[in-house]
Amino acid sequence: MSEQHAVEQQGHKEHHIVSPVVYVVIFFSLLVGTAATIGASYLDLGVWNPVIAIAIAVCKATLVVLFFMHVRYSSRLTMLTVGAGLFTFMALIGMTLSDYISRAWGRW
Amino acid sequence: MDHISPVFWQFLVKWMTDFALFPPEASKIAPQMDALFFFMVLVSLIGLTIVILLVTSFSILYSKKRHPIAVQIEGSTLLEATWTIIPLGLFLIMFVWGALIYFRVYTPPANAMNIYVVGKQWMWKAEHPGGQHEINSLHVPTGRAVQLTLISQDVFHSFSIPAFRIKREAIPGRYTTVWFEPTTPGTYHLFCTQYCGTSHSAMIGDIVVMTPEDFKKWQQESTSGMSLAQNGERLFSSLSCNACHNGRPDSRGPSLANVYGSKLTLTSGQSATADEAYLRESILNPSEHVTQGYAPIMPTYQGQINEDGVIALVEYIKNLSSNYRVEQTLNTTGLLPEGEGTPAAVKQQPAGKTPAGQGTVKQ
Amino acid sequence: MSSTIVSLPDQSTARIPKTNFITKENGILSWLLTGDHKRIAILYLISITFFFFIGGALAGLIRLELLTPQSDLMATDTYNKVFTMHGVVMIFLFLVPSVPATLGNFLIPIMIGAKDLALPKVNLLSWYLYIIGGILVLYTMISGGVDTGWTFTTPLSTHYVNTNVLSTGLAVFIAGFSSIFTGLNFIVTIHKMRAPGMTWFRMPLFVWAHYAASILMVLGTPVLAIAIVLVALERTIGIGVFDPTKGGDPLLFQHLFWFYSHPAVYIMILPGMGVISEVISTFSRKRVFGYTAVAFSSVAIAVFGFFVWEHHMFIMGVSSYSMLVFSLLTMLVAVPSAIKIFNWTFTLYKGSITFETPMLYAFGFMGLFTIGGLTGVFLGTSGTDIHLTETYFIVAHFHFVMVGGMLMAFLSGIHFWWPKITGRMYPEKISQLAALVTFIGFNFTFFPQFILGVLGMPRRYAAYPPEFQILNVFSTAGATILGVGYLLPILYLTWSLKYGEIAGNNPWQATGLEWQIQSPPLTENFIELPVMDHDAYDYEWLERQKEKEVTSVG
Amino acid sequence: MSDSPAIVHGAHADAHHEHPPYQRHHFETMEQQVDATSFAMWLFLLTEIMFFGGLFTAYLIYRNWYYPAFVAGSHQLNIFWGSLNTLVLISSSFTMAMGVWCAEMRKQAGLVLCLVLTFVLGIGFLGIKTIEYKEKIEKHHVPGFHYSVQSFVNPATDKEATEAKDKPLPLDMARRTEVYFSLYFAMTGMHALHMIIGIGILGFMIFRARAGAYTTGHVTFVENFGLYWHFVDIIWIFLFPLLYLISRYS
Repeated sequence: MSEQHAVEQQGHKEHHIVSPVVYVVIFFSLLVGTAATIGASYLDLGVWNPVIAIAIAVCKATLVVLFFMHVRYSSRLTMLTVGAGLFTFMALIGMTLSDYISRAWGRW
Repeated sequence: MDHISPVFWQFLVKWMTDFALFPPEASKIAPQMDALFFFMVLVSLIGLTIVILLVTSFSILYSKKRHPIAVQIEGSTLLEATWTIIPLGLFLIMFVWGALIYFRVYTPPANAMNIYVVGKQWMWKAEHPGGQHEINSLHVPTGRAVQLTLISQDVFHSFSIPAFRIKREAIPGRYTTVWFEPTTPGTYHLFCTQYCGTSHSAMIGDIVVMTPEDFKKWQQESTSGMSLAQNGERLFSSLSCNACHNGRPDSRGPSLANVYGSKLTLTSGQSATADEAYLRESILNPSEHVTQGYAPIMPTYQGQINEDGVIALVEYIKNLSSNYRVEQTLNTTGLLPEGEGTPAAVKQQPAGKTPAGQGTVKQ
Repeated sequence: MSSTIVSLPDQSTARIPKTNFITKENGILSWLLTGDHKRIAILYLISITFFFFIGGALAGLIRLELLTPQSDLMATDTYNKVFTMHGVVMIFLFLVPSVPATLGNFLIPIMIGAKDLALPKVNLLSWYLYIIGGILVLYTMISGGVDTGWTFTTPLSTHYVNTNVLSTGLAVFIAGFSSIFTGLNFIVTIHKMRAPGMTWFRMPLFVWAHYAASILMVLGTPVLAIAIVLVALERTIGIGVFDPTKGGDPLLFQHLFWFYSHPAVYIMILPGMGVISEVISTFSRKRVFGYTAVAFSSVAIAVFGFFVWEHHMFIMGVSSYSMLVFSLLTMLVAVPSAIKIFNWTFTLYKGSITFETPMLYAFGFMGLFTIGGLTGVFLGTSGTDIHLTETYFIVAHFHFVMVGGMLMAFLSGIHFWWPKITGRMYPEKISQLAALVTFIGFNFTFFPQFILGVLGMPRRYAAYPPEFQILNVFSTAGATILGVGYLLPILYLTWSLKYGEIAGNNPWQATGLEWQIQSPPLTENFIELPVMDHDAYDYEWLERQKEKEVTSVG
Repeated sequence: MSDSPAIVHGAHADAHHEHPPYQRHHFETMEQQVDATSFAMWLFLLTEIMFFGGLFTAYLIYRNWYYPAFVAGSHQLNIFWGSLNTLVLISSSFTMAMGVWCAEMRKQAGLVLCLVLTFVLGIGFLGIKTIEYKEKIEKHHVPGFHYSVQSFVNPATDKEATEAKDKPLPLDMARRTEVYFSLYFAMTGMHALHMIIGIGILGFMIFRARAGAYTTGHVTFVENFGLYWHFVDIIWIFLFPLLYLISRYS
């Protein structure tokens, strides 16, 4: 019935080769990120300390995922896969914490 | 055949007399829970009947003999929406109804009579405030809300009374509570329903529900002579708690009189209600439960008192309304420890001195 | 008009095709080193059948012990070991791989028009992992068993038993990776290996169901793996993640464990649902009613399945607020199952129904799974869960879902695709009898357990109060019938390997791609890469196809 | 979904046209094979995320429960070694990425060099980890029977604790440092296990790369291994601040 589905076809996808310059830039960004994490941990920022540490780590991880792991140049499916992983990861952490956080609310 | 039939007959007679299809309803919550249960049974039966009726009638009407050529049908959004929304609605009713009962079962009323239950491999130990100890049985009066404060000394256990329709796990390291109000005198099953090792199936007992008069009589007959709080008082002085928690103006620990149920402000700035769980935690993990204005000098008593001992202490502190007797014991025993209030004072005492070897961990 | 759709070739002339995946190569090594998904499916079929009968024997022992109120047949710790091994074997070595690793392995590539799974070597690896897991379980059994229950509850499993927790844990860990690799392989295959024209909504629902189950395998199983690793570390070197005396929270283990083990229930049942979709459509000669709804309900079950695990812990002292969230989500996950049941029912409507063995098993599935699913709602409802959990009600509930649901579906699928796998028909009459015996025996065995549960009889009890005996005797009597029901198929199916009628390509006149090729199939499945130009379950296409053949031959 | 397999038009299996030698028989095109294997690798990484997910969940809960113990435990870790290890691992990730590039550009010598560098850096990481573990063993900070809370109840006796100006922890909280070290060893141990597996595969790859296996246009294996190696790197990027850098300012 749906012929357009059958015909649907991607053009011959060019295998993207990332230039070494990008790798070098990312490498140095990661080093800067590491220095920033260490530096930030020596400042007393109260509740923001872990937040900043995690934020920097997330940025670094994103750089690695996007460039070293080529997700930026990959298909939607790969991005979807990464997304699904993060979603389930957050489900595990979030739903488990829902118990731990709200235990304190009541005496039950 | 001759020697089989008497055996068979025996079984038959026993089964006829011992046979039950539904457990007795012996608590106030039981009829409420059963109402929901029967509602769900009804819904399930209707649902099942619909499915079975449809399947059988379709099978008959549209069998190949009667209906040789199938008619292709794509589907029907209306029908599908119907059997999405109706079950969803019914399930949501069950969810709300069930949650109401859940909260009722696990929220004890304020005036409930509290009994502590310690689960250990493989027995239940109940401690009444009056000092009555029971193993694998529990005596309760009718017409009175009874709260159980449960804890396990080793693995997960589960305190289940089918006739009351209640069940609660006893967890190592944390108090859990459940409550019930028995309505019918009699003896009912107590089961441990969480698998807990070799003799799991032997961790059973009797729940004896008595009229209030009988219960009073039982209480008098089976008291050990010393109430749980008195037991706790002994421990309180033998562990030198009174050295700091004595209510004197210069004391190093806060006064514990009337502390139960009060709202405390901790050094961390958080506030906490001093309930049983809080009292237990502040004995075992004191550094996180320091009241504002006091130094975190209290040593931990983890490893020095077992759960029975903690229970006695908690019960004692719960009932402490003035520091008069604390100071009295302080003056008479003269057990004013020097230094950091180390448990050395405890160790010097022979274990046998504490009443019935209770409370402290055997050295 | 005959009352069967079976159309077999003329038995006097028909032959099993000379070249097929079974005859292609000979020798034991050609099997043990094969990359052919069909051969691996056969290897799985043999091994899970072996473990099914071990688990079944253990179940028999359990039922025998429970014949009398006292623990007289065996000591309580023996009983504990027996039910633990029964759980471990049945769940990790039978139910989880049952339909996916056998029928799924065999059929998914063919159904989507591929020559093999995307990663044949990984597929073989996952069978070897399964076997290593199985051997470790057997080793555990021989060297003294384990008595933690299949749930490995801490701190019981970490500090309070001195049986073979480590070897069992390792077995579950390894078998878990076998299941991860199977799921991973399916997802890749379904995404990347579909034949031209095989769009997502032209795939058979069997494939959809496996896709959903595979997501759960890939994302859920590793959490079980890490939970087991932590238990092992706690047992061996004494780390303190779950140990309350060191400040750990034993409930955390429950969270991690059930994060996998609740979705695991869907891993087990979803492929079974896929089988039922195929069977019901074929034997009522009709497209599945509301194809998209059934497809999406599989995916919905997979997604929601991740958000309901805490309903196993309602009475364990979790927070009441989070109980509300999980209980509500549990109600939501029940809905897609209800949708499926009604959609299958209405597939029958205006169909042209015949009652061969696979269809009988499918009917059994629908009835028993409806009961199993509805009683699940009793347990997801927080109020009634208090009374019913940890009793025989739970036991009956999940046996209705797993045995009444999954095993019925498995047997239905095995009968349905037996002609495809072996090229020969199973004997129809005796298999119909077996289906009936299974159904009756099943209800006798497990229905009394609902009543026992309501009465309050706790699960995992070697001894019980005498007033529960009559129902237990019923249950054990039923188990004997059930045992016969399971023994019959293995006998007549083995018999049929040699003496069964030649099935031909498409004995059921079914529409799936697997029925358009020879049986047993070639190693490459297709001589020519198929092009899918019609929807799944398009019986009119099949008619046209047959006419074409007739005219071209004529 | 727009990822229906990109199969050549006509869809007739003209199985007889030229296939590269590394194309497996059941794939229609080389592109399908590359796509499928790389997708499979991503799915495998998904399971790895969930595997570590359990540990991160535990970490989050206990860090909130026993924050002072986590601070004190974290101060026991050597920030120099930790930072150096981060550097080493990021560098190895970089060399790995360069290795993939070399393979794609068919530079055999470059590929071998990059793989060897990655290999050496990986070994270096494990070496430093060994130094750290050894110190923990000597100080009885490995959870279990020999665990000692000395450094925490009496920080004056401990070099790291003195340097970090730790205040003595009350005994009950000091005992909770065992939970911290349990997680430390579980998390870094699982990470190190992944490193060891990775290094093993690297060794095999160097061997094969010298024979020119990956520089003929078929780079899937190198690429997929790269994904794995970067993933292990990412785990460390999170472990480092979570374990080493808790409240360093005090």
